[in-house]
Amino acid sequence: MILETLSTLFLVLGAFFSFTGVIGLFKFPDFFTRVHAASVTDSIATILIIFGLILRTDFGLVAVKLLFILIFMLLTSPTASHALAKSARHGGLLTLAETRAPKKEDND
Amino acid sequence: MAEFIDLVLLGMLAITALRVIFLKDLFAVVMLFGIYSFLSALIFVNLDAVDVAFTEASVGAGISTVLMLGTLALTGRKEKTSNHPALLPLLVVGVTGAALIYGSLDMPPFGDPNNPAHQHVAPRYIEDSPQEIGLPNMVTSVLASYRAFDTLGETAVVFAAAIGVLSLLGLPKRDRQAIESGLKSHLVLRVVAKLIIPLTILFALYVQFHGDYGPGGGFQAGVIAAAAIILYALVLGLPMATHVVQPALLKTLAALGVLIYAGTGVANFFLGGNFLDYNMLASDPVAGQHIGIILIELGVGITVFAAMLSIFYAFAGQAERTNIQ
Amino acid sequence: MSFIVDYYNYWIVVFLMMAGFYIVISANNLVKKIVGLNIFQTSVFMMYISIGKVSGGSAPIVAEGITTYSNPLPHVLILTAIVVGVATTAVGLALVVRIKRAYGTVEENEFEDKEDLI
Amino acid sequence: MLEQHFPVLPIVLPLMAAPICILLGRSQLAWLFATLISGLSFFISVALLLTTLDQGVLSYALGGWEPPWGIEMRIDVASALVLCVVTGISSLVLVYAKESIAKEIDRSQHTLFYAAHLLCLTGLSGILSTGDAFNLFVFLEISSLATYTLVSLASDKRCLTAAFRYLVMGTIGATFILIGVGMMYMKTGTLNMIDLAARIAEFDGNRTVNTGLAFILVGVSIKLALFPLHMWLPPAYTHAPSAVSAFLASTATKVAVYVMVRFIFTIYGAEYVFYTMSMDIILLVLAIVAIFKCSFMATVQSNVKTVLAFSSVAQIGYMILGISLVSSAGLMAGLLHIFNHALMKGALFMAVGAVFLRTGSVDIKAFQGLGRQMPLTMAAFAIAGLSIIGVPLTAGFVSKWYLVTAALEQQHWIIAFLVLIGSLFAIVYIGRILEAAYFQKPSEITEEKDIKEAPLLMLVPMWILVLANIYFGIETSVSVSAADAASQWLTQPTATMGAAQ
Repeated sequence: MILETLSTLFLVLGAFFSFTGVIGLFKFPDFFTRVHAASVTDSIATILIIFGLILRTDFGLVAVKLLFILIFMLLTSPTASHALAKSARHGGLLTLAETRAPKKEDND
Repeated sequence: MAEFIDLVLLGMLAITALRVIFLKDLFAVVMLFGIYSFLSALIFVNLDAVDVAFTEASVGAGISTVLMLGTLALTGRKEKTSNHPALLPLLVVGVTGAALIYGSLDMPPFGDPNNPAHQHVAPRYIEDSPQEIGLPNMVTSVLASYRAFDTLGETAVVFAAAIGVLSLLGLPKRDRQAIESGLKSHLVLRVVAKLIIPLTILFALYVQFHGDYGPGGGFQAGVIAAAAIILYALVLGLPMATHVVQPALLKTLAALGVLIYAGTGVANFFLGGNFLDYNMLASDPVAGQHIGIILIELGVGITVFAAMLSIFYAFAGQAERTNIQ
Repeated sequence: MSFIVDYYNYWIVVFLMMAGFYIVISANNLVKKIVGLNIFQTSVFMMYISIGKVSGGSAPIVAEGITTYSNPLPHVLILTAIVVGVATTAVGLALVVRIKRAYGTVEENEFEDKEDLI
Repeated sequence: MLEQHFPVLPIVLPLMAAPICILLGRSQLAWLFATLISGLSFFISVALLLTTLDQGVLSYALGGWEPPWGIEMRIDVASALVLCVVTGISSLVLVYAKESIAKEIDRSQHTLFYAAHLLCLTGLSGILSTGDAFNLFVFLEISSLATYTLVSLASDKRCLTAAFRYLVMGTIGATFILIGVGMMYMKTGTLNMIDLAARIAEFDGNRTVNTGLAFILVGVSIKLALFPLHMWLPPAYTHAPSAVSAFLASTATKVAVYVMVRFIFTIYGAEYVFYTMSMDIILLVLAIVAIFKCSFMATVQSNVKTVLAFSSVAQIGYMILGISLVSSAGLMAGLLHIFNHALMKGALFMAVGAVFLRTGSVDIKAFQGLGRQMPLTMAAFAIAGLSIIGVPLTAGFVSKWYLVTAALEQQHWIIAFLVLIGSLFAIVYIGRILEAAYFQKPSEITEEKDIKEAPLLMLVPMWILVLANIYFGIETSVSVSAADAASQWLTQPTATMGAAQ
């Protein structure tokens, strides 16, 4: 009973964080902030949801598999965000501050 | 509840498909296609087709998308506006769609256990296959034994595709000077990739040999193993990858896989059974079935791995060539 | 009302099929045509999987305490069909790459004017 | 001991030979091996035809699982007859291919060519032998994928767009067939053809079953290039390598016609398709339009391969015409024309390939004066051309004769008349080429070169087909009795078919 309540709490929290991530993805002004929003919330949401799910299993093989998935996600997802941001930077994309800064100089 | 999830996912699919129609940026189109595949994989899970979902996620969303992106790198990412009159396609689609809706009016209700499809043929697979084949995964039983000839055809299709792509694009040469063309500056990526690639191959082996008990099998395993090498090629560069897994070897492997499969079938001729009748492979029919299924799944896995990887090599070799020029 | 509940799945799938079919025959860019073909085929796969669903059933892998299983046969057919689909896609894309190299374009209207394709 | 496995061998032999060709790696070895395997399949097919003429039907349960749970190979006279055509033409084309592809295909791709050819043969034999609707789709896709590859192997860049168009159209057709099979499965719960037939007979005017039929017919029509869905065919046959054109023109579309016959007669039942759904009117009109429109198109082309490609579409019209006459005689004429047309189109495309080998062009100008420079090739072309027109003592005459008789039998005077008018067009388009070859001076394309006769390896298969044209034009008993037995078998009610087992 306690486990179930705890698990529900985790799942709802996880869903909430994913949701904020999505809002960030849409509302943030430039590429880097958007990647930031998506990747940070993604990690915490994954942790919460998988823990929530583990609490619902009978702690056997399924729980171990879920843990494996968690480790895998924690390895790959930030790496993917990192690679995205880095190649965007490499490709010449500027951050918001940088794009504004030279404009001011032009005006001056 | 399942119906509600189904409806939401279908709605998302519809939006994705509509977006694809109107977008002119092909890069976005391909990405949306990847999303479309993942969403349909979710629908497959929701409709109890876990094996299909697994395949769709690894093939539709994985391999197809990678190949499409590889093609876009060579052909440019903008679709030009067409001056085709859009009326005729609309008319054709309208008529076809109307015919389908008309046909759907007499369809058996969705999910009803009394539908003809669930009353004839299929019950035997559900009730008897665990005894006749001895495997808990009915999909594997049907795929590898009852309808093994379809699967042999499927392997032949993959082999034919590999032949087609090789004849069109050719394989990259191996003995070229190994230039470091990978993502050298991406240190994090390289470290993580090196961590993940062995795990992926391990997972592929698990899927290959655990397919009898859970979702998975030769096809999915082959694709996952190929994906591991593709990741290697993406991060460390194609020349490095061709050093590890040589293109010529792949050609041999693809051919061998088909031969293993068909050879298993032919072996039964000489043991007194029909083509692909594994009952003869051991003294006990169920044991024979098991041996047969492991063998043919191995054949499928090898061919799919080799074919998918050589197709990727062919595309990547083209991209590399244009980069150098 | 039960009418809609019985068929909504098939109708949306028909819509998806037609969206894919429309992309195939109206798109000007060859890569987009291939994407359309894939969407068309994936939607047909969904129709098959819908046929196999049994309400209240579970995935066709024998497990304790489960009595109703969904129909495994459509799953097997679609596994095969997915593979056929990716094989066609690979050959089609390889052709696109070669066409780009030979003609310098992958837009249908651009080379149809130059070449008498009949 | 292997005799009991004959129904599956024409599929398994080329399927296993294809990867072995890749492993062999050398062009010469692969050629020899592929030809041997194809020839072996031909002999097995002939044995199957003799057995089926004798015993009716052969059923082979794959994996030992009895139908409808497992997949069944089901060979009757109709499938064995077309199987003989396909494997026989394949063997001859392979013999012919050695010299032909040496010029047209890059040397490094020869083994790939042989492997793709064998896979195509696998697919076609599979379509012909299988008794399972979904299995048919799988084999259709094997043969199609191999065909796209074969078409795109030519050195002319236009083969690429032709192959792409073929791929898109072919995949749409296959997907339509998949939709149709799905609808049938939904209503019946089975995929085995005989089982399907028994269960579909219980539905009368069911909307899902009708739509399934419509989708299958449209899908197959794309594959067999029925007017107006034929637009992929002329470019594909024109730009493919000559050996590939010869093989495809005489087999691929014929197999698609067979698929249509199978679905109409075995699964749905002729009565249902023709009387309840009135499909015969639609097919009849399309067939006649195809004959006239495409025969006319053939008369105005300057590329000889395009002429022959359009002629193929028109000839497919004759086959469909025979089927849509809704009689045993009409169906028999259609099946006979499948057989005879394979003989003549194979010979014609081989002759054109030989001309291309020597002159480097297939434009009608290249044919000017060739009657003297390549007498044997042009004689073969002339005889096969006369066969297309339907001159007596050739195979073409026999099938046209039976077609006209079948039409007259049902008092369709106009149709009989239209068939004869259609032959006039054939006189025009074949006549133009023959006139150029025999009555015109060599053009600038051929003038300076020293044009030699085609090599022996090309002439022999070409002349085997030409002689077969004459043989089956005079000694008609073999082909006619086989086609007759096949049509008798197909038009009988399906219920007795199951019992005959």
